Amino acid sequence: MFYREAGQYKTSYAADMAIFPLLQDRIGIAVILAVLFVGVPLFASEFLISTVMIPTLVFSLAAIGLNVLTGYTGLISLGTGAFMGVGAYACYKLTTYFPGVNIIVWIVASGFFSAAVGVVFGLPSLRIKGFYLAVATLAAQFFLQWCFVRVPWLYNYNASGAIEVPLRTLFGLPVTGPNATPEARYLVLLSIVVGLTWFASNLVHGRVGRSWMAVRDMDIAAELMGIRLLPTKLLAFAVSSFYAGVAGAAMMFLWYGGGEANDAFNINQSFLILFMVIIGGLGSLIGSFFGAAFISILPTVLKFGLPAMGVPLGGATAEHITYLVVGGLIIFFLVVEPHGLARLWQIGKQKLRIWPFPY
Amino acid sequence: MSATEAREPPMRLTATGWTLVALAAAVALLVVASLSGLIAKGHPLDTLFVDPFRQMVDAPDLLVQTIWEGLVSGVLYALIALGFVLIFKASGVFNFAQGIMVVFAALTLVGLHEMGVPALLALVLAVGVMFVLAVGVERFVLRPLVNQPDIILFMATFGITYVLIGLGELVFGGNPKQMIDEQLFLPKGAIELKMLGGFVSLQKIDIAAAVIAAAMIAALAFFFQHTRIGRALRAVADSHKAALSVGISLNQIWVIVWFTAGVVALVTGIMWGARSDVSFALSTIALKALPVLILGGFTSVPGAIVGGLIIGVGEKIGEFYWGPLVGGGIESWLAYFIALAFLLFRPQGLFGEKIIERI
Amino acid sequence: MRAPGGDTRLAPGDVLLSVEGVSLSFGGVKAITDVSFDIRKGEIRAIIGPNGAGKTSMLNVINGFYHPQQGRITFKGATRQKMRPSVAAAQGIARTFQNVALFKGMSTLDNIMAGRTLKMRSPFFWQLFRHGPALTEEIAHRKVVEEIIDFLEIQAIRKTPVGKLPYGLQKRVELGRALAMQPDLLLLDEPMAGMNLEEKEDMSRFILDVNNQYGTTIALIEHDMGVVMDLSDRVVVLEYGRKIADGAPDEVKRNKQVIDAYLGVPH
Amino acid sequence: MTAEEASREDTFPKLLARNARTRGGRPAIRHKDLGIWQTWSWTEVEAQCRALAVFLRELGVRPGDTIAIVGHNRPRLYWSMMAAQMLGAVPVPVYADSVAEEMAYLLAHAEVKLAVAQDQEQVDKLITVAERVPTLHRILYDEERGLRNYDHTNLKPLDEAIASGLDALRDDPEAARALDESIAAGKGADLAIILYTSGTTGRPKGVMLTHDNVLISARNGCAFDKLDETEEVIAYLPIAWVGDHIFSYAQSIVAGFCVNCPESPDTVVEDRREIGTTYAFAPPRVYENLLTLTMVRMEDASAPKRRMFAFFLAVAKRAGERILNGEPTPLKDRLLYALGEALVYGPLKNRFGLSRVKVAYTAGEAIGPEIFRFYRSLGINLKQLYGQTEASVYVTLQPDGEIRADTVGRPGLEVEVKIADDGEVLFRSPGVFKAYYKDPDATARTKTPDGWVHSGDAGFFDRDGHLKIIDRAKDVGRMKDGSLFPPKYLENKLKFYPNIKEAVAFGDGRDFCAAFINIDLTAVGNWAERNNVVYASYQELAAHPLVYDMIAAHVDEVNRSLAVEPRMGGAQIRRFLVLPKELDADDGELTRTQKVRRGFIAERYGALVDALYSGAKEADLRVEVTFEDGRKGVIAARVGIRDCAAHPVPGGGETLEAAE
Repeated sequence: MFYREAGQYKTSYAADMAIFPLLQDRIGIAVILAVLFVGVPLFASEFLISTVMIPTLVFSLAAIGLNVLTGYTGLISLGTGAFMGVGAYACYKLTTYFPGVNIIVWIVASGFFSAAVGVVFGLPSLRIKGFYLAVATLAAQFFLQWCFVRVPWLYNYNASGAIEVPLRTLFGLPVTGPNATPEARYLVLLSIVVGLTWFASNLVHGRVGRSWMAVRDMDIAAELMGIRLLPTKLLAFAVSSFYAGVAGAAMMFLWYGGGEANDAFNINQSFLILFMVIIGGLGSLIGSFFGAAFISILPTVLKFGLPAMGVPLGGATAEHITYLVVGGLIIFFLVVEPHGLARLWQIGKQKLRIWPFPY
Repeated sequence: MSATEAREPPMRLTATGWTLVALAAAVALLVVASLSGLIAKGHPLDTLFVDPFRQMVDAPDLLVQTIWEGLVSGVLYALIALGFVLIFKASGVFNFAQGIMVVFAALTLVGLHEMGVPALLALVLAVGVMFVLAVGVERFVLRPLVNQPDIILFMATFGITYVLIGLGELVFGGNPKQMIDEQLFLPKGAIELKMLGGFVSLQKIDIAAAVIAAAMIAALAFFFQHTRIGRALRAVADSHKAALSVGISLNQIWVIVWFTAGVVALVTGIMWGARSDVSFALSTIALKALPVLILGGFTSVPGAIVGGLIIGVGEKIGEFYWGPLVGGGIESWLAYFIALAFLLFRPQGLFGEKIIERI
Repeated sequence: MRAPGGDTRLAPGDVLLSVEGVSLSFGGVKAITDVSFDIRKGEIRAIIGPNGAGKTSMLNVINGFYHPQQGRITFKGATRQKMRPSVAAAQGIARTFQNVALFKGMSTLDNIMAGRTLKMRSPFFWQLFRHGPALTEEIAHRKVVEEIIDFLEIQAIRKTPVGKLPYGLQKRVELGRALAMQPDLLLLDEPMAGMNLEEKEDMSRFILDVNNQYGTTIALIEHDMGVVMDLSDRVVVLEYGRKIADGAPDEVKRNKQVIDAYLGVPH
Repeated sequence: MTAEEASREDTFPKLLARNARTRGGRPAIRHKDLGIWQTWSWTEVEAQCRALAVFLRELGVRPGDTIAIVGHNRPRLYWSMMAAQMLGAVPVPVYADSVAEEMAYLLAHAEVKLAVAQDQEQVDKLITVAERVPTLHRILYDEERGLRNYDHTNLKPLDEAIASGLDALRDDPEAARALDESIAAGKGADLAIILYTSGTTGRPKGVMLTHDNVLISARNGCAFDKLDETEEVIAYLPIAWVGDHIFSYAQSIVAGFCVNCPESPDTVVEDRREIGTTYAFAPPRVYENLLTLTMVRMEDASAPKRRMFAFFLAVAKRAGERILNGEPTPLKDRLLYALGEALVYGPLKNRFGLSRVKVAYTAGEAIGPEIFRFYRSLGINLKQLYGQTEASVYVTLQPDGEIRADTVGRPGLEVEVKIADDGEVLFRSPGVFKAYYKDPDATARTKTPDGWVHSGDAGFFDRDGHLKIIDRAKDVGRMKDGSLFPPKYLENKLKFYPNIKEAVAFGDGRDFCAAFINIDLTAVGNWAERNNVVYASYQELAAHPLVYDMIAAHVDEVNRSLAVEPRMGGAQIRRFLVLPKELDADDGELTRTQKVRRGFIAERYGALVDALYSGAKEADLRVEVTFEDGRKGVIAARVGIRDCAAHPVPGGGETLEAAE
């Protein structure tokens, strides 16, 4: 309906291969970014920022990571949580040893550590496929989780066994630690997410992305075309874990502000991220955001929804009902749209483009 | 499963062969070295590779005890894996919920009894509940999701998990419960065997567990070999059309399979509940069934049993003799590494059948 | 699109690939038994035979997907017992499949672009920014791909997901993907299976055009004898994994054994 | 346009040079090729054309030589025309889809020395007809695909030709000088092009147009609609047709706007949308199909959307044209229309690729009033013009603000029009052609010594001096009772209904009028779906009684409208039948421009015509048909015939007299 494609012709391949070839889309993105960078910090309540926006962003990052692996390369991983943990601890250690270096540098850098770990646990993907591989990634999950508990060096021998996020500043403004404002943490996080998302979309639209999808759709054909399977898969593991790692670090330093890491990075986290990816839509970056948003908004909704349904808040029953509802929703979503929210979005967009025609 | 597998038998054999040779050589070397006193006691290599074996030799009764413990937990792993294999064979669904079904079944049984239902009736009712569950799953999950990609169905079982947890705790409360063993005429106490210059104590319940498990497996075997439905189930594992030709609708088959898996879960739950107590904490231990699956192959019943025993014994020994060296708790991941080690040599699992890749 | 620069040493007519005494079996089951033949540069070579004669297995052996227990394969003068498919591809062997093996989730354009992967070198770093070398490379290869799209007359479906395409077009896209590799040897596994008359004629035209436009050597498996006789310069006939005849189409057609084994058998 | 300007740039080569000078950087032509719009600026185009000209000159092309140009709209083909004109040679465009026979005759008649072909298909045709065209000794081609292994002694790719031309220009100043001279030598009075008209009867005639003819008409056309260098047109109509030559070649060079060549004939709609043309031209057929498609699609839309669509179309019908014509309109309607623009009209125009249209023309045949109004009510400035090859297109056109569905407007700039006593339209203008190539008799028959041309169409001026065409003069017959019988007029009235694709009317010298109907498969097929009418083939559908009922209703409406029109009351259709096959150019039933060849059809389907007048209820038909792949087949069918009631005629005819 809003699309006016008439007159939008491409005279160069660069223009034709642009990620947003349509003017209207470019405008849309610009608006969204403006809202996120300016609108939200100015007008959104602290509650909204810290209970919805920040979690959404962190999860989006992790979801993008897993999507690279599962959605684009077709390798199921149940170890995302652990890889996030690696990032968190790496960042913790780095900033303890080099307090001088800006925390943002370390948050991003910690991705490389989880990337390395990811590659190691990706090696079995040479020989095994499908759910066998999925279960194999559980090895990573449990082993790393074990390390997080049993290797005190990781948490600087804190009595609590938890990561204690130190105060770190950017331009004199505290961005991590107890007295960092949600706005500050949000903006830092947002910048990281936007940057990394841009990288991700560049990757998946180029040679790398094509070889990933080739391996996903028909690995034999891909191999017979000279796409070497192991390097391609390992690269996917590396990139995926990198995003997970950064997400983990961001989670600890910009969201939780420390805490009992072992819970944050346990198996359920892995499943939750996988669920985001699937609800959002396999093989779609925008889907990762939808999935993340859905999951991070759900608890808040239930928190206010359940009392409305007459269930006492906080009580054990509330928790049980939450479980019930979430489980039900998962199944419901899968039944309604197995291709995820991204597909719905896509359909809607297409409808707008061909409006008023139905097809 | 994997292309590489199919098309280069020579290479695989050599690879395996060499690795084994290398291992053997290494062990021999170490033994020789330590005996010849080259590696002093307390030397890291010694503590890691020689000392544990020395302990085994020194205290064989402990070894036997450990192995027995391992075998017993192995049996329980095997039972969970068994239920899983049944479902995977017949409906190709990676049923993540199997572990939860165990707890849910046990919880139902105990819960009903708490509500004053006589034990045996509770048992019958619990069976009934598992049937209802099977029907529900078929109607609300499998039927709408037929022909969806595996990962979607997998996520759906993840949803089922949540529902079961929520439901179970909502109805019967979240606090741990005692299994009603004597009401079910399960033996108590232990038998002390004097052997190898020491004592080995066998819990009667464990023996019972072993016996019942054996009986149930036998029953299942009979069911599959000699009943029409059983044959249909076997057929469906090969091809859905074949099953239809037997004259049973796919939907019925799914119900039956999930019901069977439910019953297996109930038995497992009873056994397990009798050893520890009944709560959803068990469900994480239930994840142990997964490495058993990679080991045994998703589609092989004997694989599940043998795999279960190997994992059980393997991790007990590992935990007992090597665990202390690294701070213990390695049970949580050792199983996966054992499985992975096997996997690298047999990507399709111990008993999984070899597939020749065609294009 | 220029003819593949791959291998300049060979002149048309020289032996490009030779298969010597190749045998292949899967755990006892013999798929190919002691088969030898050669493919000359620039020719169209047909491999025919009844179902299960081991034709596809033969192609799989040639591009390194199966590894024969005995026999040697010499390609562009280099002899090897077995090699990984990706290496074979790198050496200039491209291939299409009996039942289309396209990348279902991708558009026609991306499928063919994927065929260029081997030739793309720009560093990962630039891929991140999709600028500098990465972009120039992407554009350069896009040009080549567009030439192919133009050549195969599939402009209209350039950006359609291949999953949505009718079978005939999918086959065409797959050919395009193979062409994108600019191979020295192009293996076509039943390129016209399941096509109607018109589609078959188109496909034949494309195959011939590929052969004389780019001078690509082609080895193809085909059931439609008419097509085989029109297209191919030489034909090798397999039956139960053994070679029973080899030569020009018309002499093969007259070969008694062949008539019994193949033409006799209705398909 | 001032006199001395005209004298300075009185040929297209000179104009091209001017464009290269004054707007060298602006895009001159685009071609969707290899997935993107390859663009050439005026400077580049000039360079290319000059190079090609030099090459042609070396080939021995001399002033007065004729050069055939065969293919679809491709930049290099247009450049070949220009290159030829630079040398004073005469380009002769040929329909890309013309079969070898037509081509052989045409090339031989035009005595072409050299042919420029688009691709292998055309080259093959040329080679097959070569020995029947003794003068033809050279072929240049644009697309190399499949031609690599041809014998290249007399064959050469255009890009090589241009390349060698460029070398020549670089190395040899002599070549450049010679070229400049021959360009400078060109005069407005020189022959610019020969366009063969696909006459509805007899052999095609070569219409000779001078630079003055084409150039002045083109310039007047631009002036009339204030076209400038910012326009975008899409060149998709046959290059051999005068319309395309004026709109896509002459006017582009005169006004300096950009011409866009589609990727392939079947991507035109897509490509038009991408470009968003500002100056569009299409025969009524195109607009009809577009509208039919729209309605068919909307049938499948959700109910609320359909209602919304219908509502706003109603608003547009009420207010659209008034707003477009700048007439006073109630505020409520203006607001509703604005809303509609956002919800329906805008998106529709976008889908049509007409969002940016400044002026769009339709001509060649009458367009259905409903269709015409539909587009105008959307805010598309669609206008009609009446033109002929012999006039370099422009005879009459509709000035902004004076748009009527049923007239073709006022005489264009510098054009005089008068009506002969027998109702035939005569015109005189600077665009009037020089003569028919090698056909003095035909020329004499058509063109009077003092420059008046017999259009061959019958028509009359209405009260406000707008010309109204009823039919071909020679086709306007008389029935037994002496009343007028304008077949085309009837056929168009019938064709206004989306369900009717073609119609052929009979009645000359008969007691009453009767008609063949051709149903439109898209529209009727969809109608059938909705009314669950099952059918296996076009033939079956055409014979279906319900279809007959539907058509009968249409015919009855036509009769009602005829009854009240001046001198048309007698021409009401009393019987009709629905043909079991689509009329097709491959069977010679339509011309290449898709006009029905009535005479041919009358004899081909003689049996049916007789049945129409014998009063029979049905008739048998056996007729040979040509399938798309060229194979022949036979269609046999029993065709039903329907009778229709006539409506009473109020004594009338004043309008016509009043106008004369």
